[in-house]
Amino acid sequence: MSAPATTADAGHHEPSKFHFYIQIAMILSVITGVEVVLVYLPIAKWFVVTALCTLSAVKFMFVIFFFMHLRWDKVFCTILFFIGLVLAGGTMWALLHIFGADASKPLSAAMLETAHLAIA
Amino acid sequence: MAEAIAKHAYTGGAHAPVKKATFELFARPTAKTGLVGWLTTVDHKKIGMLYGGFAIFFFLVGGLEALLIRTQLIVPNNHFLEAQTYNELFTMHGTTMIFLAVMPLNAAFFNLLIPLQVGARDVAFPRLNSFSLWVWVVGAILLNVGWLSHFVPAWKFGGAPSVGWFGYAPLTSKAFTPQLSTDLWVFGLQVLGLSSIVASLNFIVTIINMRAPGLTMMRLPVFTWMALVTSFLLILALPAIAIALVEVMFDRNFGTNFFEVSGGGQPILWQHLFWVFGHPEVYILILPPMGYVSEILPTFSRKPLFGYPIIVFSGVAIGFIGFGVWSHHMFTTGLGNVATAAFALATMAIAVPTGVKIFNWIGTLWGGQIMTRVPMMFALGFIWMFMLGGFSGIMHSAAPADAQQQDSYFVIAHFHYVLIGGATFALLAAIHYWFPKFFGRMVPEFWGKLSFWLIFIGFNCTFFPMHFLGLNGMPRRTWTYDSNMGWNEGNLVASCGAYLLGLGIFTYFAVLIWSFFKGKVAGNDPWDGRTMEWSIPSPPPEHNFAAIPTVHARDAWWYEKHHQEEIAQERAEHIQAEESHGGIHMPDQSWYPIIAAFGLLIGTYNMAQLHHPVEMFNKVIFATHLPLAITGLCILVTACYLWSLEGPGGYHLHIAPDGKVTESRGDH
Amino acid sequence: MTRTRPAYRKFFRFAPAFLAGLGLVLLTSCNKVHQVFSLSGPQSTMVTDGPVAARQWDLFMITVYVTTFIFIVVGAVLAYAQIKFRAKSEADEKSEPPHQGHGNPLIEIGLIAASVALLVIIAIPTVRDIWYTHDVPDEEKGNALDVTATGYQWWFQFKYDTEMVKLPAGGETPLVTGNELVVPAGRPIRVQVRTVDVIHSFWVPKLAGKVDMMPNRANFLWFKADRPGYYYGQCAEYCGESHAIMRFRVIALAQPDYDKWLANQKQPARSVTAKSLAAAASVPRVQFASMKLESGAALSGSPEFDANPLAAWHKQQDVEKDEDPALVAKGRQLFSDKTCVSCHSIRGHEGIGVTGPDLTRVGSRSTVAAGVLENTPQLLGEWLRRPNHYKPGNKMWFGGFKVQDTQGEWQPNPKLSELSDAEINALVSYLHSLK
Amino acid sequence: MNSHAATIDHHHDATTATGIPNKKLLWWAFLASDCMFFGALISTHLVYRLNPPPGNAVPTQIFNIELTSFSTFILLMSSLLMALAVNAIQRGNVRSTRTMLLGTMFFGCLFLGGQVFEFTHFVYVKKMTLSNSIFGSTFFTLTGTHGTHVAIGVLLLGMMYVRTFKPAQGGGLLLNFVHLLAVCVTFGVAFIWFVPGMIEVVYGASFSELLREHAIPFAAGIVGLIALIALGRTRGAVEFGEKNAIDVEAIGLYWHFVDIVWIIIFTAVYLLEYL
Repeated sequence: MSAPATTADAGHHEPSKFHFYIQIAMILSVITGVEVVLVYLPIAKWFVVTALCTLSAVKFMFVIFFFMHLRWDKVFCTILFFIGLVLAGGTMWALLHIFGADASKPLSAAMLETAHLAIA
Repeated sequence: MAEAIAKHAYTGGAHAPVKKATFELFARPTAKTGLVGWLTTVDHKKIGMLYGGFAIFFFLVGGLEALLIRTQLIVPNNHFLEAQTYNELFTMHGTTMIFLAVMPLNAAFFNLLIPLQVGARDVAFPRLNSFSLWVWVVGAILLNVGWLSHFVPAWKFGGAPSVGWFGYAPLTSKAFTPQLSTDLWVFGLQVLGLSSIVASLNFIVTIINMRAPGLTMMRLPVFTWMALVTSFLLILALPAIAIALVEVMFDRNFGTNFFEVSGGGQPILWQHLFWVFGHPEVYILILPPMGYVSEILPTFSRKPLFGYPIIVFSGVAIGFIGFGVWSHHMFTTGLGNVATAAFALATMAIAVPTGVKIFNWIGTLWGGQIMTRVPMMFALGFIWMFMLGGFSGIMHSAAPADAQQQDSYFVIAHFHYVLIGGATFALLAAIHYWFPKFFGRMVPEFWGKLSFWLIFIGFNCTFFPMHFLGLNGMPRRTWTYDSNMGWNEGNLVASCGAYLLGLGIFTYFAVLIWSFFKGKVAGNDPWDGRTMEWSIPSPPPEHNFAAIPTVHARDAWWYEKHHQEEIAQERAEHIQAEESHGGIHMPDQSWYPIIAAFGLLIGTYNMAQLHHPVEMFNKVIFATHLPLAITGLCILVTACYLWSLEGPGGYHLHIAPDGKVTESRGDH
Repeated sequence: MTRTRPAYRKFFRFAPAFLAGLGLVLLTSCNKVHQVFSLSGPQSTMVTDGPVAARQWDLFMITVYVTTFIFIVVGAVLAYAQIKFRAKSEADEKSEPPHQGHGNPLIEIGLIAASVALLVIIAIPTVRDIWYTHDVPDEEKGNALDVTATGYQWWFQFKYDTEMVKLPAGGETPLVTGNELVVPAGRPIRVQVRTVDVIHSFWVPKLAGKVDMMPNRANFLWFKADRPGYYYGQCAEYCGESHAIMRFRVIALAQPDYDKWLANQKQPARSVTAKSLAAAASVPRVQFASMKLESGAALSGSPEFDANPLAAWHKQQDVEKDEDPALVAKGRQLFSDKTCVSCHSIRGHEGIGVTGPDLTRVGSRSTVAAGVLENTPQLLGEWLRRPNHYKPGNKMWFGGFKVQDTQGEWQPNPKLSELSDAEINALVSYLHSLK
Repeated sequence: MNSHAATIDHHHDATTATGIPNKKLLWWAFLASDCMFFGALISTHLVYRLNPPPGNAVPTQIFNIELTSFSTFILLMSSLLMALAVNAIQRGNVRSTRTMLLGTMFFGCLFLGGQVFEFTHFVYVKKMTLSNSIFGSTFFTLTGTHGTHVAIGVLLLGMMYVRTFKPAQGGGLLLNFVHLLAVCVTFGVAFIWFVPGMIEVVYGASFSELLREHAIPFAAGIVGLIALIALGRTRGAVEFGEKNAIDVEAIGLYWHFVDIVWIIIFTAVYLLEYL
C-alpha cells in the first residue's frame, strides 16, 4: 500500500485542477445570483424557501466536495465531518421545534404588564 | 513490510522538515528532569502524570468541599457555614469534581495509555498535548482564584463562584450575581473547554492514525475505544457550552439580551445549550471508566471480554443517543407534552446499551478464574454501584415521577451513585491497576483492600439515605433545613458516612504515596495483563517500544505471551529495520505551549474583569483591564507563531543489542 | 505470579457479612425507626394527598418494581458468578487459563430484547401520565380554580385570578396574598407559575410534582387536595443566597371555610378602632428585652404547631385578644416612617409597594419570612430586628435598596436597621392586628 | 529535494494507519466540532427570530442586501483562490502559492471590510446596537463570530505566507517577524479602515475628506504595503515546498469552512428575511 510511485519522473505532480476550480467558482456565483433574485420573485413562499435551502445545500456540497477535496480524499474524512454536521443539524432542528411548540411561547409584553399591574 | 513499519515509527513521516538549527528565540529545551524538563515536556507519559497529579489534588480539594457541606448539614438549622459560603462550596464542589477531577483524571489515563495501547511512541501532536495540559491549568486557576478573596481582602472577587455548577441564567446575570467570581467562572469553563477540545482532537488523530500495524479498529483495546468515543463527545458537545458561555459573557459585559428578561431574552435557552453539552458530558465522565473496567475485568478473570463488538457498539450508541436526551434534565421547565414524551422515551432507550455493557461484564466473569485483587474489587464495586445508579436513572426517565425527584436529594443520590459508585470507583481501580506500570512498584494488597472497604461502606452510608431524603421531599442545594421535616436522621447518617468515605480516600492515597517510595518492585507484567502496555518495562522508557509491535490479535499481549518465538523474531527484525532508518525518532521539547498558555491566563484573567480599573499601589493605572487583556492575547499569538516556526524538531534514539539507549541529534 | 496467601485474606472474606451486620445494627439501634422509614415528613412524596401526586407516586413505584426485578435477576447472576468462578486457591490462579470464549450473540440479542420489553412497561404509563399531570382533566375543568403563583427572591406571591377585590381608589384587581396559598379542598387548582427575577420552582410534594417558574414564560401545573390540610412547599430550583429558606404553605380548606376566608380577604385591611382607648395605658404585651433566641434553634414549628398545623392556622385567624389601639396606631405610623410602605402593600392603609409581599392580612398567616418563622409576636419581632440573619441577602435587610457610603461601598439603609425594641413592639402589634 | 517530493501522494499518507495525514484528520475533526459551534449560534439566532419579543428590530429595514450579496460573492472568490493556492503548492509552485495566498487574504479583507462597514452602518445609521434589541444581540454575535473566524483565517494565512520565505539554510527570525508585522499592519488597516472607507465613498462620501481625517492609518497602510512588496522579493532558496502542501491544505480547509458557514448564514439570516 505504501509502494513508492514507480513512475518517479520529476514531472509527477498532482494534476492541475485550475480550470476545474474556476468552473466550480462560476457555478457558485451563478447560484448565489439566482438566490438573491429568487427572494424578490412573486412565487409561492414554500417554493422559495425550499429552493433557497436546496441551492444553499448544493453550494455547500460543491465547496466541501471539490474545494475541500472530500471528493478525492479517504471517505473517512467525509464521515468525520458529517458526524458533526448531522449532530449540529439535528440539535438545531430539535431546538427550533421545542421553541416552536405552543407550550414554549414566550410571554408577550402585554401579559407581563398585567402580571406586574396586578400586584399594585 | 519492514520499511513500512520503520516509516510508521517516524511520527513526522515524509513530511517532517529536515532539522535546521538557529531559528529559535529560546534554545530548545533538552532537560529531561527537573523543573524545565517537566514544564517543557512533550512526553505523553509525563503529561499524563502531571494531569493525574493536578487532578488528584483537585479531587481532594473537591472532597474537602464535600465534607464541609456534609458538616453543615449534619444537624438541622446548623450555623457552621453561612448561606453564601455554602452556595460557593456546592458550586465549586460540582465544578471541581467534574472539570478539575474526573475529566483530567480521565485525560491523564488517555495520555498515559492511548499511545501504549495503540503501539505508538507518542501522541500525534506532542506539543499540542502539552498546550492542552497547561491551558487546563489556566482554567483551574481561573475557577479557584475566587477563594482567595475569603483570605485576602484586597482580592475583590466576591468569593468563589456561587451560581451552581450549571449556572442557570438569569442567576448569572449582573443583576443577581454582580461578583467578579461569576465572570471568572465563565472564563474558567471556557478555557477548560478549549483545553478539552484541543486534547480530544489530538487523541482522535492518535487513535485513528497512529495504530501499530495489524491493529485494526476491531482489535483496539476497549479502553482506547471508549477514549475515542469520549473524545468525539467532547469535541461535539463542548461547542454548545462555549456558545452559551460567550452569550453570558456578552450579557454581563456588553449589555446583550440573550438571557436578559427585560430585553426579551429567554433564560431557558441557556438550559438547552448547557444540557446539549451537559448530557454528553455525563457520558464523557462515565465512558472512560467503562473502558477501565472493561480492561480490568478480563485480566482478573483471565478471560477475554465477553461480546467485545457489542461492548464497542453500545459505547458508540451511548455516545450518539447521548446527544438526543438533553432535555430530560429539564422535564420541569414546561417543554410541552410532546417534547417531554420524546425525551423521556429517548432516555429509556439509552438504558439499553448501558444495560448491555453490564450483561457483558457479567459474561466476562462467567467461567473465568476470578482473582479478587484490589483493582478487581473496585471494578466489581463499580458494577454493583453503577447498576444501582442506573436504576435510579431509569426512574428519572419517567417524566411525571421525575417532577417529584428533580432537584431533590434523590437526584443527588442518583448521580453520586453514577459518579462515585461508577466513575470514581473505576478510576480508583484504574489508578491501582496501572500504578505498577507507571511507577514500577506494587501497592500492598492489605491496605488497598482496607481502603476499598472503607470507601465502599462510607460511600453507601453517605448516599443511600439520600434516596429517602429525596423521597421525603428534601430539595438539593439547601444550606439548612428545619428539624420537623423528618430529614434529621438521614442527614446524620449521610454526614457520618461522608467522614468514613473521606477516611477511605485518605487511606487510599496515603498508601499510594507510601508505595511510590517503599512498594515492592513490580515486573513488566505484574497482573498477567492482556494489552500492549504490559509488554514493555515498568516504568515505560521514553520511547515506549524498542520496536513498534505488530498486532496479531485482539488481546495483543496475551497473544504474544502464547506465541513467544514468533514474536521475538519479528521484534528483532523491526529493531534492525528501524535502526537502519536512523533510529527511533523522538519529538523535541518546547517552551511555546506553556508560554502560549501563560498568555491565555493573562488574557482571560483580565478579560474577566474587563470593566474594572487596574489598581496598583492604591493608584488607578488603567481605566479598564483591556490593555492587560490585549497584552495576554499578544503573548498567546506570538507564542503560537514562534511555535509554528520552530517545527516539531526531533532527535533519534538508538538501541544497542544489550538494551543500552543512546541519543543522537542532527540530520539523518 | 507466585504469592503467599496472607492471613488477612480471611478478614476480607468476611467483610460482606460484617457489612450486612453493621447495617442491621444501624437499623435496629435507631429509636425512631418507624419515623425514619415511613418517610412521612411534611414534604413526603410518598404519603400523598392529591390525585396528581398520587399518580406520580404510582408511576414511580412502577419504575421501582421493574428495576427491582432487574436488580434481583441480574444481581443474583452477578453474585453467583462472583462466588462460583472465584479462584479458590493459588493453584487455581496459576493453572491453565480458562476457555478464552469471546461471547454469544444469541444471549446478547435475547438480553437486549428483554431490556426493551421491560422498558416498555415503564414507557406506557409514563406517556399516559405526562398528559394527565399536564392539565386538569376535561370533566373537571369547569370546577377548577385559577391561581397565579409568582416567585421572587425569596418569597412567593399568590394571585387569585378570578377573585376580584375593590381598590380604595376605585377599580378592582385580583386578590393577592403572600407565601400562604389558601385553596378549597376537593377542587382542582390550576396554577400558572411565573417569576419576576431568577428561576424558582413551585413544589408542594404531597399535592403535585414541581414545575419551574421560568422567566419570560408562563408554565402551568395543577393539583387537587383530597382533604383539608396544611401542606409544606418549597422552592426547588437554586435561586441564590437564601434559596434554602424560600418556603411556602398551601392550606386546603373545606368549601364553607374557604368561602369565609375569601370573604374576609376581600375586605380592605382591618383597622383597630379606638373604642378601647382606655386600655391604651396598659403595659405593652410583648417584652422583647427578655426574648432569648439561640441562633441555632429550630425556629419554624413549635411542638404544638407541628402537632396540628392546620389547627394552628385556624387559631391564627382569630383577632388578638388584648389589642392596644395606641400601639397599633403607632405601629401603623412607623410602617410609613420606616419606608416599609415603599415595598409592601396594605390594601386600605398606606402601603403601596410591590417588591415585597402584600401584608393586608399578614397577621392571619401562620408563618412569616416565607415559611421560615412561625408567626408569633416574638418571632415576627425577631424577623424585623435581624432580617438578614434569618434570610441572608434579602431586600428587607437594606430597606429595599442600598445606599453608598463615603467609601463608595454599598451599605444597608440605616432607616430600617436601626429599629428600637419599642418600635419593633409597635410594628408587631400593628402587623398582628391585620387579620 | 525535488526527486523526493515527486513521490508525494497528496491523498494518501503511508505513515498513518488510515492513509489520511494527521493534520488533515485533525482539521476535519475540528471542523466537525465547529459545526456544533455555529449550529448553537445559528440556533440562538433563529430561535429568537422565530419567537421575537414585541418591539424587536425589523431586519429588512436594516439589511443592505446588495452589499451582503457582494460580500458573499467576494468570500466565494476567496475560496476559489484558496483552492488554487493548495493546487499550486501541491504542484510544488511556491511563487504561485504566495500569490494565491495574498489574493485569498485580500478577498478576506474585502469581506471583513464590508462587515466593518455593515456593522458601523447598522449601529450609527440604523440605530441597532448589540444591546438595544434581541435581534441586535443575536445578529451581531453570530456574524461577528463568523467575522472573527475570517479574521483568524487571514492571520493564519498571513503566518503561512510569511513562512514561505523561511530560508532553507535557517535563521532570519527577525526578518520573518518584521514581514509578519507588515502583513498585519497592511491587512489590518485595509479591513478596519480602507475597505469600509471605500464603501462609504461608493455610497457618496468624499474620498479626500476621508484621507484628511484619517491620514495616519492611510500612511501606515502605505508603509505596510511598501514593506510587503519589498520583503516579497525572492531571497534565495526557501525551506517551504511541496512537502508543506498539507499545511496549506489544512488552513484551506478552515478557510473553506468559514465560507460554507457564510453560505448558510447568508441564506438563513439574510435571504429568508425577505420573504
